[in-house]
Order: sequence, then structure tokens, then C-alpha cells
Amino acid sequence: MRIAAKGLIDRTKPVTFTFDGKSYSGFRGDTLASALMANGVRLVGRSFKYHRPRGILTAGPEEPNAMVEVLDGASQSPNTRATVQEIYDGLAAQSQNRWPSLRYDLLSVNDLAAPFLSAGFYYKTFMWPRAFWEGIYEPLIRRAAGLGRLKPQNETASYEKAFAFCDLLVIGSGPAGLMAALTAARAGADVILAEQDSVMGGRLLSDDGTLGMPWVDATLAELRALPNVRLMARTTVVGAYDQGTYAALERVGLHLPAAPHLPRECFWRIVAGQSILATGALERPIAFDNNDRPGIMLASAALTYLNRFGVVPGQKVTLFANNDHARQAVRQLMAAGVQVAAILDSRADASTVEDCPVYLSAAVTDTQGRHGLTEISGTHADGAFKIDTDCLLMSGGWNPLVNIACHQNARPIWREDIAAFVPHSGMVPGLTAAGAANGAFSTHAALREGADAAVAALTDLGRTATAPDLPQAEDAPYRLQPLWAVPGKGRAWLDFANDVTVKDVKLAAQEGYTSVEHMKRYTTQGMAPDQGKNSNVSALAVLADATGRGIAETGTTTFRAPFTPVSIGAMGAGGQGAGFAPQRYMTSDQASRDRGAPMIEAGLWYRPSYFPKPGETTWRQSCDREVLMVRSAVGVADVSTLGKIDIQGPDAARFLDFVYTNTFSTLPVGRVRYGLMLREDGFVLDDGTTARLGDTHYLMTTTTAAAGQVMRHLDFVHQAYCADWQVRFISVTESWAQFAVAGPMAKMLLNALLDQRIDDFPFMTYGEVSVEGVKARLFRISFSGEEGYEIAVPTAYGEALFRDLLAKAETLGGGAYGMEALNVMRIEKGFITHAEIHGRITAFDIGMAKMVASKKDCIGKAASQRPGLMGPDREQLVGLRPVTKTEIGAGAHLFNLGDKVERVNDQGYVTSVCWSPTMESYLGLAFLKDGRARHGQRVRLVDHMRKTDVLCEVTDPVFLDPEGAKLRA
Amino acid sequence: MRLTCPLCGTRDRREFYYSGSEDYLNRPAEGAPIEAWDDMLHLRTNPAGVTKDLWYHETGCGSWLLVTRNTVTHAVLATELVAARKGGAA
Amino acid sequence: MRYSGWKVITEGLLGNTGWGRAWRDPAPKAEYDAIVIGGGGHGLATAYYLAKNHGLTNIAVLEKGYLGSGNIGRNTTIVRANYFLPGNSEFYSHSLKLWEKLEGELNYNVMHSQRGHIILFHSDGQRDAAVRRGNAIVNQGDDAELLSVAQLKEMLPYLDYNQTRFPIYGGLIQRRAGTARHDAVAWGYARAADRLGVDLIQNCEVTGIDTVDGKVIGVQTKRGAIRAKKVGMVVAGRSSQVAAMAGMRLPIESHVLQAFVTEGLKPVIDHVVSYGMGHFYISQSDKGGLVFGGDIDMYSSYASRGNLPMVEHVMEAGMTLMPMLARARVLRSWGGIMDMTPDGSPIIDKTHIDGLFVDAGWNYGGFKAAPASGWCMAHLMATGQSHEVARRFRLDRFRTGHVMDEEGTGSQHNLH
Amino acid sequence: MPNLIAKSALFARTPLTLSGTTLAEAQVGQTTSVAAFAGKLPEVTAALGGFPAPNTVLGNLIWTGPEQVFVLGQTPDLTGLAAVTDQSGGWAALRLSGPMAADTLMRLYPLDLRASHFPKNTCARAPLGHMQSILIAEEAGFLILIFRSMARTAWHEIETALQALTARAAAI
Repeated sequence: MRIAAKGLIDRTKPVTFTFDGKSYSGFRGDTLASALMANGVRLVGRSFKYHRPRGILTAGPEEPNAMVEVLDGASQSPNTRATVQEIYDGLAAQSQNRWPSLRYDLLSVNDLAAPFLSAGFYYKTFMWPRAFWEGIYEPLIRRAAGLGRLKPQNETASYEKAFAFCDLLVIGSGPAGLMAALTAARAGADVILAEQDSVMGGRLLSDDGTLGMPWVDATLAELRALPNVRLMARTTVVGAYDQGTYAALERVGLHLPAAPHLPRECFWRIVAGQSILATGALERPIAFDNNDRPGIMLASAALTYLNRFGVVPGQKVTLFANNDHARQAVRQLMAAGVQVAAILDSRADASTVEDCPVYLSAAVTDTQGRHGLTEISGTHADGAFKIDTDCLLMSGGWNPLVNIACHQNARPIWREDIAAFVPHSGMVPGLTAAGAANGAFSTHAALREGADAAVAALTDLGRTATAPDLPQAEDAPYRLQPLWAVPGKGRAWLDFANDVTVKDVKLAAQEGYTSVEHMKRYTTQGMAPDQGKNSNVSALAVLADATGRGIAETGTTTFRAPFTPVSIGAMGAGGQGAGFAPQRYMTSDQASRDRGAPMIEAGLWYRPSYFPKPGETTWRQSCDREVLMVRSAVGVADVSTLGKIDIQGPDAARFLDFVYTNTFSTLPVGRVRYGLMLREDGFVLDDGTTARLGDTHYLMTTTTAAAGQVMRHLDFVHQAYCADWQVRFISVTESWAQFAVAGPMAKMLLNALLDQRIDDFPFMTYGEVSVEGVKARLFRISFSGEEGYEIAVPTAYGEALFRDLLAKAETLGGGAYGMEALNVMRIEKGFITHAEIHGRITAFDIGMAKMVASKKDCIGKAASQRPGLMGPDREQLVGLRPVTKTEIGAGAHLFNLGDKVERVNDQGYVTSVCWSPTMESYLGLAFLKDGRARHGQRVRLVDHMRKTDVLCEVTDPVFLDPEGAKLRA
Repeated sequence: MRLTCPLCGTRDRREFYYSGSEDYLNRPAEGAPIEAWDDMLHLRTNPAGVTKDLWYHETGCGSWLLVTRNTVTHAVLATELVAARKGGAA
Repeated sequence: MRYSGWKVITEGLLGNTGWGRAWRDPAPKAEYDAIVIGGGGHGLATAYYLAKNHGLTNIAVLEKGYLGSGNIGRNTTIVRANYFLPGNSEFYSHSLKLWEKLEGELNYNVMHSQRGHIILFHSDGQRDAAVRRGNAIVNQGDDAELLSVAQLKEMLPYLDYNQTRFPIYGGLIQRRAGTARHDAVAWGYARAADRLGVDLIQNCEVTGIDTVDGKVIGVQTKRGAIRAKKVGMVVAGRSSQVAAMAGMRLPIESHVLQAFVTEGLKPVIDHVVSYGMGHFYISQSDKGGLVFGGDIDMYSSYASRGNLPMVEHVMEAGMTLMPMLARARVLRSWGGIMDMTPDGSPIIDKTHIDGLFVDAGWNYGGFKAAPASGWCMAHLMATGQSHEVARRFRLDRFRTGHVMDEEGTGSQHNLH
Repeated sequence: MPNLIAKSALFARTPLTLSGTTLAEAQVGQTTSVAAFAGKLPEVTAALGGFPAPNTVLGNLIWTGPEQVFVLGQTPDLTGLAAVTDQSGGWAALRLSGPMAADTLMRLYPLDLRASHFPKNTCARAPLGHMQSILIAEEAGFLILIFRSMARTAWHEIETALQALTARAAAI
């Protein structure tokens, strides 16, 4: 029900929205909860386990009951807190976890079965028959459980991430936070003030106390005017990480209709020199039988609805409390004209002076009302009572929101005088708690602690600040007498969201789950969307009581990030679609696409798979043609993705000798050599060719996949073991576009295009040339087995050269070839790639043990000599050829003929396979136990995945031109 | 988490690559027994407390750093350039 | 007391007042035949199988905190047997078989759910590697199948098949793989071991290991000295500290692995799904939370909490693979401490001290390994011989080079 | 003159202006990496006429690593003193200038890029999203050097960040 002249809503801006298909109106500034309350809607949700009717318990993000699905277009946001969601024109929300409707929910039958659904009941049953678990029990449980629905469709809205830096981060904008920010801001510090609510002011917005809005407005105006202050509303700090890094979630577009490019949320990484925790405190419910009905809410929430939104939660209100503070709520409701039935105070010695009946030593023991509260009953000093009431406010005292202070594993301390956990200094380095978050509950105390904390924080940053004069504010003492649970025979809820009752906690204790962690995990208390914010301390107190321990001794469970739940969309912003990893394009990319080449991912790069010609309908046709084209004429391929590292210095040769197994100091200038690089543990890291460009100048190539890893490795070896050597290196991968030109007509092609002839350019030679007026590097190397060259030009010229090479090649009956053909040709030649050197392979395995030079030390040499890394038990590289022309596949395992196909008989596996149009056979490279000694033998190749079983002959891995006559031609 | 690169200043953890304990710096001389390599490559004191380990400023300046840290609190106590250490020639 | 559906009903009618303790809370005796240090999943399983398989009932489990306070309660609950290297294959195969009869064995519903685990692959090379793995699994006697994109679209309609950065080429499924309720595994083993007479002693931190002439004679604890001629260290997460009490330096570095759970949601993900191009794997708990994780934070740590770069990486991977996740909210994150070894495979072995045994180095594989780890460790402690399926989990394999490196990343602990 | 046509990484891409902030491809011309050999920094400094402190720009010298600079324009003869490597084609240059430049880049860089903390002639080797880059503060904005193959991704990410900021401004 809306009350006139109250609240911070904008009554000039009416807003229309729907809930469960019915249209309602509210005002700008309303939350969905306040707007529903204003419209008299009490039943908003259903509970998790028993499907109990639920209303609105709180006025903040800790709401355990009023969770809804918000619809926008085809999308749907489950578990949205009605107490946080601001309304906007067109907002559509619907209730969740109910079927067929909120009012008539079939699964509310669970409520009747409650005796059999006690804590942990599922650990004790559903075990027989075994096969029923996946088939029957589990699907039933899964369907009944869960809350809102996630739509199985791709998200289309956007999310954002950002970094921010400050001297001082103030978390929370209540009296402590505002005062802290003001103090630091006036001292010139760089301040961020983050507030989870849409409006700054914290409880000053709800309290309507002595300080109130004028001071909030004036303070915010001053802060807004200062260039060194950043005010971040709708921004919840959700985690404290190391070295002053905080995570925060900003609701950017959730209070607005969707708009193009407007992020729904932004995930902030805030780096702060110091921080102040001014998150305030949460009022706690009291557990009594049936304390979960719609219409039962926290006293402070009622105060917020009244003062912030101009809404009252009922016609006839009752308060059940154990402290003085809660009476503010009924006093102000009465002042606003609301009828208050009674104050039920659990204490025997509290004041009875109020404008309504006050009963001491009171306890509510039961409530009535199926879809909303109608009556409460209980006892007080004068005996039993029954009261007709549609709204029961409860207050069990306050819990400081210590959560963020505990994110780095430190535990809060129990303060008996306020019956609450409070933080202490040093829990998170640089973080100080102030105000209610620190257990200082009066407004005056909050202001003072805020100012003091800011002065101290600035002192730590080496700045001077002085606390401003504090405004007049309420400084009433906080008086309460702990009351956690009213004894009763029924169910008294502790954790509303997960339906955990006092009985459940006691049962856990009875069964020996007495550690607080055991209790939590056994009952699921604290694991619901409110993360136990409404129940942790009470449940702990009940457990302490049940086990005869004190609360301090019982201890808390660990508070972990996030402080409030954070969407995966926000934390994963940017990852959607192609954004997960950078996309790398070669200079020939467009030219390849122009020719219809399908581009495939190779690491982060895109490379052409094959270049289809008219009439070719399968990749194999194109691939076969390209292979035969290279073998008979000439082919061109962009190989720019290979890593290229420029190495210079008087000690460059020595350095290469150290990182490669073989020797490079003996390599003549102008020559190229294949190199094998090991990890220090003796396994192969990478291979490639290295050219000596000058006396003190080398150019190393790496595989595409290992380029970054090799660079890191070289940096480590240099900086850790030989920083005093005169050698430096830098990646030039991106500086040069490099193209393979291979085939018997390769030289002809190059001679036609280069500015000089290369008739005398033997295999494994390097030279500087000029192509169409551009300086280029030419290497005579081959990965195809043909006479091959690689020509490199500065990247800017890459595309032009590629097009010219292709045009020229095509006049010679050649053309472009892609990754598929490249792969076939290297398999035909037995050249390895990372399909073979997959990290478990030694030089011995690939037949290169002799390349580990005996005369010098090198990285990996010593460890490669370990007994487990050599010998006939090792699987060694071999070639495989099916005895018939049957298709084979990589990943198949090898068995001796006659052996049973099972692990103990496994002889090895296939790493690479191709159809060789040259040899007209499938070919495979494989690792086979003692393989080098088994050339000519036959093995069985068994592939369960592809359902093949093929007899193969073991061969040398080099199928084609083993003498290398072609590549030396 | 933030680390201080002696050259670039305090930077976010995401700029760094981690390789492991400082043991990797103690590369045995050629011909050392396999136990020495086992110590370098595999065996670790692995303290719950202060440790020294190796980080690479990978998306930064390319320096390898020797970092003194606490593995329980994540406090970073000191960072130095690996290249600036005494000796180390292979 | 035997648990059953009937018992749940009769107790429910009687107000649930008859349920007894799941396990006793005994004071430590002065001497036991054997001591297991560590009351986590592996330690409790070790104790249970020592009692059940080998008749050793005068034994104790010493736990520093509460039972199941380590990684058994901090993981992503995945159970699978899809390793491909000899040594690992037979071990995890054995473990999966034990999982399949665990409820009956323990009379405790650990909610072992064989809902299928799918590894996605994103290139021809990854397909070949998946085929190799699948074949190794079948050769071991377990199940694996290759799934086409068309099949995946049926089973996992919510993946982004069109826009994702690394296209989906297919998947490898193990249908017998799945999940289990992690805490229940610890509690189930604890209750079953307790029923066989094992003393489970909580809040009993071991502070020293006593030896004489190269033989173990007992341990020192915060609750006094306890004698035993056999002591097993089953304390993954603190292995280096406990082993140091015996003068050992293990091939282990400790790292934090973060995991996450969302708010409860109606059923939407019916399998365990692993991304092939980033660190991300996900399943949905029976309560409705999406449980997912990624890689370790990569720096050695005992803090049980992580930092943002890995959090963001995991979420970004989730967003590129299944963008529907955008609107699911992460409710809790946690970090387990992983014993990372230089080859990613575990250790179940004797030590240089007679009577002292070590079970450690579980890397990422600890949860699913718990039954077989307990089985094999019990076998080793009882007989002095390595169990057939764990005989390659030797301490000295790094020195000899007989490593089992599934990742192929070599002797850098954090890369496994 | 060469007959081959040289193309920049984002050849002919039209500059983008949103909220008064402009993203454009820039041309920085000859770029040479100079990395001093161990012990030769004094000689290299003398030959170059100075050497910038880490994370700063000194004239045409951009600090890019330990005892390493990128030289824009001509490089003197440093034979025997330093590794001298042409980097011209390897990097794409993007310039972002205008009032939202710093806010935009602070969506992507884990750095405090406000002018008070990252003034003109400051530079950093730092990741733009997941990409290595060299970031240089200029008079009215930033110059970003990014590996050429990733220029399109870099452009896209900056554009997306700028679009979001623009949409935010419009939504208030």
C-alpha cells in the first residue's frame, strides 16, 4: 500500500510493468518488490525444497524469498531479486520454481512430506535398486530442485569489464562510508566510493532519523564536485583479492530497457592503496514455527519500504524483537498512520512506553495464513496470545557485514556484548572496517569511525587528512538480548531460501555432524542464493546450543567471494563468440579467402585448409591435386606463422649450442641447419631450422605452436644461466611474411620473379635477394621433400608477393596449397610436427639421439640420459602402411598379430595419417615399441573409435625419397 | 594479485607467467649425478610460508623475476631481476 | 543403524529422533596397529579398506580439522576413468569400478551419477588425440565413444556452434563417467570405517613422525604421542609439510585450484562437459547449481583461495562455449590445494623409512581416485607390496625417467 | 622503387569517431629494436644520444625492455654494441585520441592510464586484452603498437569498449 508524501521515488514518473502476466504500475525509483508491495501483492515466490509460499523478507540483495525471472525479449534472467531489480517501463517478471502457477504449485505436496525430507535424508535412501538412481530418482530430484530457469540459448546482450585505480576505496555509502569518502576527498586523495544500491546514502535513506537526506544530499554534492572522487552507484564490491585488488559488479543496464551496445553489467577490477569496509549490517530474522509466511519481514526492511519507497507492508502490523532499535520501525509506521497491533519484546526488562501495546517476555510460537499472514500466536508475560495481523516484523539484532574482510581466510571475532561477529584489523591488508560493519551501530559512531578510518588510511598512504566536524546524529545505545530460535514443535526456518529449519540443524548435531562445516554441508544451510546472509549466525547459535559449545568456540564457516552472486556474463565479458582469444591473420588471408579456401584455426592463426578448384566437391580432391601439383610442378604456401627469432651477438653461436642439442657454432655463414631443442627434463621441446645470417647473427625458426614457449625458454636460459653473455634476441615473426615455394619448378618460378637468378643455391643455403625491388631473404629448405625455398619479405609486402607468386605459379601449372596438402607431404617425408613431438617424446624416440652432441653440454642433455627415456621399451617413430589400401586413422593403437586387444598388449599408437596420392596408399606415422628394430614386420592397427582393424607393415618413417635426391636437386 | 617488476613497477598478476621454485636456477654442472638434476627439476621444499620462485613478465618487458613471497598469505616480500643475480654462467 | 528408504519413513513418523551418530568421537588410544594421517577422502578410504579388505581394525585416522575438510569437500565432483597412459589407465579404471558399487558397499548414498562426461575437441589434431585417448580407454576395458557434431547438437543444444572462437569438431564421451556428491564420499567412508571399528579422531594434528633405526614407531600429535608400526601419510594438500617431519622432500609443489558454483537453476546441463581450448569444465548438481572449474592459479600457494585472472579466464571460456551461462550467477568460489607433481601423476609408495608410506601427488585427479587410492594404499600398508594397479606410482620415477605425463608438459609442476 | 605494393595492417580502414574520441590506424615508419649487449649500455647510450628510463619515451626512443629500445627513424651504427633488428612491418599502430581515450583503454589494459598517472611520454609494455602491446601516452591520447597479425582484433576490442562507453553516456 502506497503512502502519500513519503519516499524517494519520483511520483511524476509512473512506470508500468508486469508480474506473472498481470500489469501493475509503480514509480521510477521503485524496486520490483516495493512496487509489488504498493500494489498489495504479497505472494511472490516459492521456497526451494518444500515449495512454501513466500513473500518479501528484506529490502536488499540478501533477499532469500522474492526471487523472480525477468524477461527481456527472448532472454530470461533467473533468480532476480525483486528487492534489487528496479522497475522500468515494459519490465516483465514472472515467478519461478512453481508449477503450474504461483498460487497452485503441485510440488507444495513436498511440504506435507516434510518429516521424510529432513536434513540429509537423501544420503540414507534412493540406493536400491542401483540402476534407479540415474533413471528415476535423480531426474525426479533434479526437476524438483533448482530455482529459476536458464534458457538454453545464446546470450545476445553485452557485458563489460574494466579496471580502476584509487588511493582509497570506500565500500558502502552509509554514514560511515560517506564520512570516510568526504574525509579522504577533502585531503585530496583519489577516492572511489562504491555503493551497491541505486542511490547513495545507505541506511540514511531509510532511517528518517536526525541526520537524514539533507546531509546526504549536501555531502554527495560536495563529493560529486571534486575531481578526485569517483562515485560508483549500483556497484557491489564482491571480492577482496591480493595486493589491494577488489572485484566489483556494476549494474549498468539492468534498470533500463535493453539498448544496443549498452552493457547489462560491468565487472570492475579496482586496485586500491587502502580501503574502508563500510558495508553496514544486516538485521537477522528470528526462528519460530512457520516464520516464513508472506507478510513476515524484517523490521528494518519495513522501515526502508516506508521511507525509501513510501510503501507500507500491511494494514495491521506487529513487531517481534529482542532489541530496542527495531522499535523505530513501528514508531515510524504509526507516525505514518499505520495501525500497529503490538510490540512483542522477548526481553523481560525492556521499556513498555510506546504508542501501542508492548508485551515483554514475549515469544511468537506459530503463525497462520496460507498465502499470506493472517494471525500469530504465542506467549508473553501475561500468558498466551493470538493476534490478527497481516504483517509481522521481526528483529533478532544485527549482523555486521564482515564478509569481505574474511575473503582472505581470516576469521572474525565474536563480540558477546552485541552478540555478533565483527572484523578486526589486518584481516585483509589495507582494509579497515568502520561503522555498522565494525559493530558500531549508532549513526554517530558510524560517522566517527568513517572519519577516523579515512584519516588512518591516508596516513598509511603517506598523506595527511583531518576529520571534518561531525554532524549531529543519533547515538542511542544498542541494547539486545540474544534470541535465535523460539522453542517449538514445528518447523522454524533459519535458511529461508534453502528450507533449512532449526530441526535440521539439531538433527545434524544429533548425527555427529557437529563441526560448523559439517552442519552447513549436511543441511545445506548457507548454500542458497542469499549465501547464508540471513541465517549463518543464527544457525551457528542453534548448533552451538545443540552441542553445548559457545558460539565463539563453534566458529563460523568461511566467507568466500563473491560477496553477492555475480553473473558469469559479467566476469566473462569479452569472451563471448570470437572474443575468447585474439584472432591472428596472415597477410595472405584475404587472397586465400578470395580463392575460396576454408580457413582453419592453427593456434590463434587462421590458415587455408585447401584451395578448391571448380568441380572439386571434397577436401580430399583438392588436397590430392595440390600434393600432386607440388610434386610435379610448383606450389606456394604461406608459412609466416612459424616463429622467427632474430639472435645477435658475439655469443650468439655459443648460446645456440647451449639451447640446441646439436652444434651451431660450426655452421658457416649463409647456411641453414635443422635444430632440435629439448626441455631441461630431456624431452623434445621444439624443432626447426636456423640460418646463420652473419658471423654474429642467426635467425631461428620455431613451430607455430611453440613460438611463444620457445621465446620464454630462451629468455629464461639467457637471463638465468648466461646473462653476461653478449647475445640478444627478439621475435621477428611478425616482421616477415614468408612463403614456401616448392616443387620441381620452384627455381623456375623464383628465377622469373626475383631480381637475380638463383641457379647456384644449394639445399640448406640462405641468401639475401631482391624480389620486384624489395629486399628479401631466401632459404633453401623443404618441408615437402621437393626442391623447396622459403622467401621472406617485410610483412607490408606479403600480400602483394603472395598474389604474384600465385599468379606466376599458375602459369607454370602450379598454384597455392593449403595445410592439408602440406600435412600430406610432410608425412610422406616422415617429417615430424607437434602431432609427434607432443611433450612425451625424446630425441631417442624419434631417432635423433645422435643429434644430442656428446662434446658439449646443452639444455636437457643430462636428464635425457635417464634410463626410463631410452631403450627398447620406448615407443619409437616408425612409418605404417596398410597391407591393403584400407583407410586408417590417427589415434589408433597397435597390437602384435595374435595378441588380444587390451591395454597390456598395447604396442603403440598412430600420430599422423594421410592418403598419399603420390604413393597411392594411406600412410601413417606411429610410435611403436622398439619400432626401429621392427621395420618390415606387420602389426594390427585397431581403432575402436572409428571401428577399424587394419593390418599394417612397419616401415621407415620416410616413405618418399629417403635419400633426399629431390630436395637436393 | 599484483607483483612489482623491478623495471615496470607494480603490475597485475595477469601480465606474468609462473614457472616454479627458484630450484630451477640451480643448474648442475655437466656430469653432475642424476640426484642433482632430480633436486633441480623435481624435488621441492614447497614451504607453507616464505618461498622464492620464478615469474616471467611475459606480456610486459620479458624479464624473469625472482620473487620472495608467502604462499599462505600471498604477501609479496621482494622481487629482483634474475638476470641481475651474481654468477649464473653455464 | 542401517540406512534405507524404509528407515527414513519410520524415523520420519517418529520425529527423526532415532537417528544415531554417523560415527563415534573416540579419544585416541596410546597405540594402534596402523595410523592413517589425514581424514580426507583418501585417508578415510584407506582406513576403510584396511579394515574391510585386510582385517586391520585396530587403526586410527588422525585428522587435523574435521573429517573431509580437505579436497574431498573442495572439488568439482567429477568421476571418470579416461586416462590414456599405462599406469593411470588401470588405476582409474579400478577406481570407477569401486565407485559403481560404493553406495551398496558403504550403505550411504554418495549420489554417484553416471551421466556421461564429454570432452570437446576443436581441431583435427585434437580429434586424433581424443581418438588415441578413447582407444586407450576401450583397450583398458572401459567405455568411450566419439561423438559427431550432429550428436553433440542433440545432447548439448546450448553450446555455441556458430560463433565460438574455436569451432567444435566433436566430442569424446565416457558414459560411465559422471559426478558424485563430494562430502557424502567422506562421510560414507567415515561411517563405514567407524562401523568396522576404526577410530576417527578429529582435531588431532600430527606434529611429528617418530622413527628409530630407520623404522617408524609412531607419531606426535597435539593430543599426545600415538604409537604404531605402520603409518600412512594421506594428506594431499599438506603432503610436503607432513613428509618433511620424516625428513623427506617430495616431488610436489602446492597450488590452488579454484572452482565455482552458481545459484540453483532448473535442470539445463545433463552431462559433465569439458572444453578443449581453454580451462573450463562444468556439470549441474542435483540441487541445481552449475558446478564448474578451470585451471590452477599457477603460482604455488596454500591459501585455499585464488585470484581474478584465472576466475576471468574460466568465465570467458564458459562464455565462448556456452553463452547461455551469461545470466547464471556465481554463488560461491573456493580453492583446493593441489599436490602438483612433475608429471601430473600420483604417488602411492613406501618411503626410505620402514613402515612409513605415502599417498600423495593427486594433482587434479584426487576426487575420482579416492576409492582406488584407499584400496591401493591399504594394500600397500597391509602387505608391503604395491597393488597391481598402482605399481607405477613410484616416488623414484622422476629420477629414473619412468614418468606418466598425460599433459606432455614436462617437469614443471604447475603445468599438469 | 619496388613493384610490390606495401600494405599496412588495416589498409584503408576508415577512422572511427564516437563520443568525440577517434580511433585510427597510424603510420610510425621505420622502427628498429636496439638491444644492448651485456656491458655495452654506456656506449649504446652515447651513440643514441641518450637512453630512456624504463617505461618512458625519450625523443624517438621508446623503452621496450631491459636495456632495449625501439628507435623510430634512423638508427646509428651500433655494430658490436647492440642487437639491431628491423621491426617496422611487425607492428601495427593504432592511435586513440579524445576525451574517452583513457576510459576506453582502461577497459582493456590493467593499467592506470589517467593522465595524472600515465602522462605524455610514458610508455608501457602491457597486454591489451590478451595481446602483447606497447602503449605510449601522447599529447591528446595514446599510440598503441600491436603485433600486426592481431591488429583487427585490437581494433575490434577498442571499438567495442568505446561503443559501450558511448551507450552508457546515452543511457543516463
